Amino acid sequence: MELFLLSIVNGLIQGGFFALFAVGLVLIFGVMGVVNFAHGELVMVGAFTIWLLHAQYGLSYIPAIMVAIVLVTVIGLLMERFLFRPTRADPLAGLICSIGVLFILQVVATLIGGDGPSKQVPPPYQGTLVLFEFLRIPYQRVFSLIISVSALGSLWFFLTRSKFGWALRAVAQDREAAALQGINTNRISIIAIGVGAALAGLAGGLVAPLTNINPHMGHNVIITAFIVTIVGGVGSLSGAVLAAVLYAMFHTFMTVYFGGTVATICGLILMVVVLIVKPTGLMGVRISE
Amino acid sequence: MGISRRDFVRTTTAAGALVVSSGLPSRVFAAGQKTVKVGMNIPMTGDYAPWGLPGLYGCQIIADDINAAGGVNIGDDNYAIEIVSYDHAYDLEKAVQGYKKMVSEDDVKMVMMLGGSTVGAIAKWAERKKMLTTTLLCSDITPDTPNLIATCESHPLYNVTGVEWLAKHHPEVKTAAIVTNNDAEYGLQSTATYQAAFEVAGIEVVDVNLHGFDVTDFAPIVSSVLAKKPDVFCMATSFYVTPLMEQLYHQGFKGKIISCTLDYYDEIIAKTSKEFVEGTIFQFPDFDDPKLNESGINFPNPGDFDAKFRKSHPNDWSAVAWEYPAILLNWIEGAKQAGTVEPQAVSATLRSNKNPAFIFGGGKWWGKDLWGQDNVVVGRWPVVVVKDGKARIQEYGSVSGWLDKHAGVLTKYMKSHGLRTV
Amino acid sequence: MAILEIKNVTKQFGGLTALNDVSFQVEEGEIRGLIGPNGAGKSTMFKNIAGFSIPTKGTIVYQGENIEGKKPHAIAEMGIVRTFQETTLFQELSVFENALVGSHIKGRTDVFSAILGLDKQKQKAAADKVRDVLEFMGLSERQNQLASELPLGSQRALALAIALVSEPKVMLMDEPFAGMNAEETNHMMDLTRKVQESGITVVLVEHDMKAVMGLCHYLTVLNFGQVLAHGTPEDVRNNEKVIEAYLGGTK
Amino acid sequence: MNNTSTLTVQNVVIGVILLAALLAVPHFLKLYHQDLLIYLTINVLAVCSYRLVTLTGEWSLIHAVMMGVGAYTASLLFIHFGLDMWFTLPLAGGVAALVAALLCFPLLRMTQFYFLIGSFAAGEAIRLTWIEFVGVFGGTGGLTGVEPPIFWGIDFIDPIPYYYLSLAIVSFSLFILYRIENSRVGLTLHAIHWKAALAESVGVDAWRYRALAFIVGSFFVGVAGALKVHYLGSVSPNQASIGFMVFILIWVIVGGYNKFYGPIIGVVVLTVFDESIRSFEVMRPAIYGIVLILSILFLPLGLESIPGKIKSWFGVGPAPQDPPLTDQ
Repeated sequence: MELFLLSIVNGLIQGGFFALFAVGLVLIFGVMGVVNFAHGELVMVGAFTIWLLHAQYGLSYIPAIMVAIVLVTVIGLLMERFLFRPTRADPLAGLICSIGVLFILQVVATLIGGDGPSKQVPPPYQGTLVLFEFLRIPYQRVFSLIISVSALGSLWFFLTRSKFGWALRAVAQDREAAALQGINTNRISIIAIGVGAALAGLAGGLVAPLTNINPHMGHNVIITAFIVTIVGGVGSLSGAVLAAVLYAMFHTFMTVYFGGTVATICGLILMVVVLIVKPTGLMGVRISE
Repeated sequence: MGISRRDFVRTTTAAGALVVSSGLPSRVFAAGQKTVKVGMNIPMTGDYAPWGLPGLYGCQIIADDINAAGGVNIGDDNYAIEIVSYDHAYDLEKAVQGYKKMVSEDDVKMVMMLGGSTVGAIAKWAERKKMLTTTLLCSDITPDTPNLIATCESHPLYNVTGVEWLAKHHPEVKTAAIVTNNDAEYGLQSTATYQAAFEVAGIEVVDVNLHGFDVTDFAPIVSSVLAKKPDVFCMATSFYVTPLMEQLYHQGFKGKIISCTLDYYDEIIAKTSKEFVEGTIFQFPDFDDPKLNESGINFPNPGDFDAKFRKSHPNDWSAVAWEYPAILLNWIEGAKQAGTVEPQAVSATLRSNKNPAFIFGGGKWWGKDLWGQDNVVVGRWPVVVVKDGKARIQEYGSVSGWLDKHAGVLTKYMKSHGLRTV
Repeated sequence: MAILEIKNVTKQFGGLTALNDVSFQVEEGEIRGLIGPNGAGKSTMFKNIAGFSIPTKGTIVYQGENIEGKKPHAIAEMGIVRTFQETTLFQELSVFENALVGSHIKGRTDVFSAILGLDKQKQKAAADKVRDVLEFMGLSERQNQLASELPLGSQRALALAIALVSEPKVMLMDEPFAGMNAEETNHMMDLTRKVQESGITVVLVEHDMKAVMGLCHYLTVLNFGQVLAHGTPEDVRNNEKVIEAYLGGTK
Repeated sequence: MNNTSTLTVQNVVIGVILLAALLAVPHFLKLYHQDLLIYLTINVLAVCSYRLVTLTGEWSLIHAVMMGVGAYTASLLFIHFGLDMWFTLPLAGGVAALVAALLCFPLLRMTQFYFLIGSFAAGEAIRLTWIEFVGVFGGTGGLTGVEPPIFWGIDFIDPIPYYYLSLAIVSFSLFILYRIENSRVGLTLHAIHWKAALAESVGVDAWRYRALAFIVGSFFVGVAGALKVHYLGSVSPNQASIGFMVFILIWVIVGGYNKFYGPIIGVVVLTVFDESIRSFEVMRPAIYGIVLILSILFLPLGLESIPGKIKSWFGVGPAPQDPPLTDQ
């Protein structure tokens, strides 16, 4: 029972983190039709920024996160303008371009941080929140849960309440129809990748004190993001959030009760099963015939 | 700090270029001096770089020292030592290509490697070219690899000494749980060894938790292991020690911790607390440890080496920083005795020595029972414990002594994980 | 005798009913027009007959056999071939290759015969058939051009040629006259008649009333997914309900 | 498709020169580059077989794993049954084809993005199986000790004989792939790519043809995997990682996937390029990335389209069109 409660908390924290980057991936895919293979590297750049500015040069954590978000957003916008927009007619070209970006970002990180061991960032919030003797949550994780939930909440507010949010969802559903209705699809693409990249930067900033930071860390991130995206439904943001939490819970509980490797294999099988049974994912909409 | 090291990597790897590092003295060769090339076919980029690159830095320090002192006399000749490195990035194809290049084109006399699948891949070539090759993982040795030796690190055998020490000094511990990455080269080998050591020590293993290399969050893993209430938390890994320690700290683990390595333990202390890390048992000493100055240690001036290394590469110390140098020194001794640098002669001389000069002393050749060749040097191995925020050797356990009595138990556990035994 | 019988077909997507209890029969050898305002369900009907979509309720009987639920390629093999709205061609292939794809049913081969060249005989027969049809369609001179390089009229003719090469019994033509000028329309009408005269039953969905009235023997009018009227062009032209539907909807 | 392969004097001369060059090239290289040449030759088969899979317009991410399936099959047959390469090669292809055939049922229900990700997931699941079952597949360390044959007194462990052997096997495989593409089967695959619905409307069973391309492509990449493992001597799960898959994808796309020889140009040019910037070591992936992006932006049809572009600049040929890589 204790383990069960603890696992729920762990799953929630992990789910919030998964959701942050999966939502970005879905947003970019939904609006631009591009599979951004470099999305994991955007998270990595966010984490590296924290390591460099906070752990190495002593900038406070929150400003460092701000810088990480801005930096990653700028990278995202540059990708949109110079890579995805010219190759819009062709999703595969966009994918290959994003692989090119992936290589470049990894090398930049290696040049800055060196090839040596994984980087560590001491947690800015020391100490542990002890709810019960068996339910102990480090403040760092509490912080990251609060921030990711509020970021996702604001995103939801933005998407449902603002004009841009409405336009963005319209473009994600049907780009041509949206363009016919006078929506500036270029501007919407910029917003989509801007928001997606900013969330990735934030995710990197939040995960930095919790994990090993190295130039190749984006690999695991993107695989998880793919699984979450597929399970949630490729075009659906709420699906992505739901899937992120469900998958994090699934993975956490599988890990706790059956071990890590089994959890990963089962995760992949789950994804294939979802693809077979409901190719559009849990919340995905059927793409018109 | 990144830049100088980067330049260094670049120059050393450029098309297997000759490494004449920053130390100018090495250029002042004695008249008529020859050069002997020693190869390092290791990962210098990618995930495995931490188990390659620091070794190259270490060997460079040793080679520079020797060359500055006028080289080494082998037979009738005086030799300068040249390190030839190749970055295989832990890729099989590149490892084989780099190996063949070293042996066929660069004319090296010995090749040092990390071990694992990359050594498996080159093993055939080591035999074909009769090239003396070293590994840090003695499980790489097979009945078909007479030219492959492990003269320094005997991963994973040394882990038994830590468990032995733990059982002796903490008789109250009854149960242990093992966590490791699920790979046949590192994690499973260590797990089998720890299981054997715990069985011998009378400690019950209540959980073996294997995970993949894709874990981003260790919280659930640690929670599930701690739910089994082990007295000892054992990390049969080198890859994820820091995040595991962090989770143990946050989840309030109060028991004993034992690990293969505790690289960068100061970072772990920074992420947890000094009190928490205190008393953690592992197997790899810092080289400023006073106990390394005792007699019987076959490494010249460990403290001096440590200082030099940390001065030139302040953030890169890992266990391999002294292991490859120890192998290099061992080889030089062998070549001196053989009176030649030719691989077969050096190999024969090294192996004919019943009491090889093992870095921590007490060495003897072993391995036939488990892997089919007596090509591993086992001897004393340090048990290191964090005391007052500093890693300190507590005692030298005897790997060979343990193996004499309990090799059968080890074989049993190796088999249970599907690992190769003779 | 009816070659194609549509019996009480209903098709629903989500909450929308695109076809509601539609029944009609197509006689062998006729040119049947399927008309109606936009959104009346004509194309949906086509998709259901050709197997690209499955009716929610009802049956579709072809030569006495229920074909509902069969895959498009299986239905094509039975002799029902459709053409597509707008111009659907293999733009990147030549005119000849386009038509050659049409000969799939007779000319297909397995991979081993393909490698070893055991299917030469068969391929020669297919190529001859293609040449005949291109000749028939007046496309012979253009056979080495890319499909994308053809003028609109010829593209439509090629689409027809692809279908013809497969030797269908029933041809479903989806708006073959859309976007054509008067001259092209006349040419296309001639071609359609030639197709029908060669013994193929034609069912066509079309907005161009001049073409429909001049070409079809019999018309079925759909409105809001239901059959509004049946009859000869003359009957339909004078049907009050039809006039109302068209005036209320598009022209 | 209906090719008129004329045996002109020009073609014969070009063919002879090419053959002579292929036969002569290893004699001018040192061991290191001879090895590279062998891997390059094998990778040519990997990219060309991948192109067959993509002819229907579906891009998979499982091809590298299929190469691994071939390599593991060959290794297991060699290690446990002592089968020589002459037997392991076709069997490796066969097992890869069989695995592909089984995977058709779940995977070919999907298209486009879903197929891409679905194939990736299936591949990862296979790869994790190799890691998980240590006793059979050797875990992360993989399998070692595979050897090339000794035949007619020639030890094929030497690079030059092995190069000739692989050249022969790869050329033969390419010939078969070429025949398939230029037959009616190839025409049907192209037709499915450009307009699947139109092809189906005249009786093409698109599912069967997509399955056929997937299975035959997997067969040949399985052969390539076996060919590689018999020279390299070992196989590990790492070799079939997404990293190598990405390289296959890059080679095909940068080379130009519209023509049969496009991927060959891609793999040859990029391998030579990659080796030529080896001295940049850590910078290498970034240089690669920049070249990749530039070639996508400025040469969307791949390197293969350069001669055509040059011709059109001088007004000799038609301006090349830039169709998208995938259907909309």
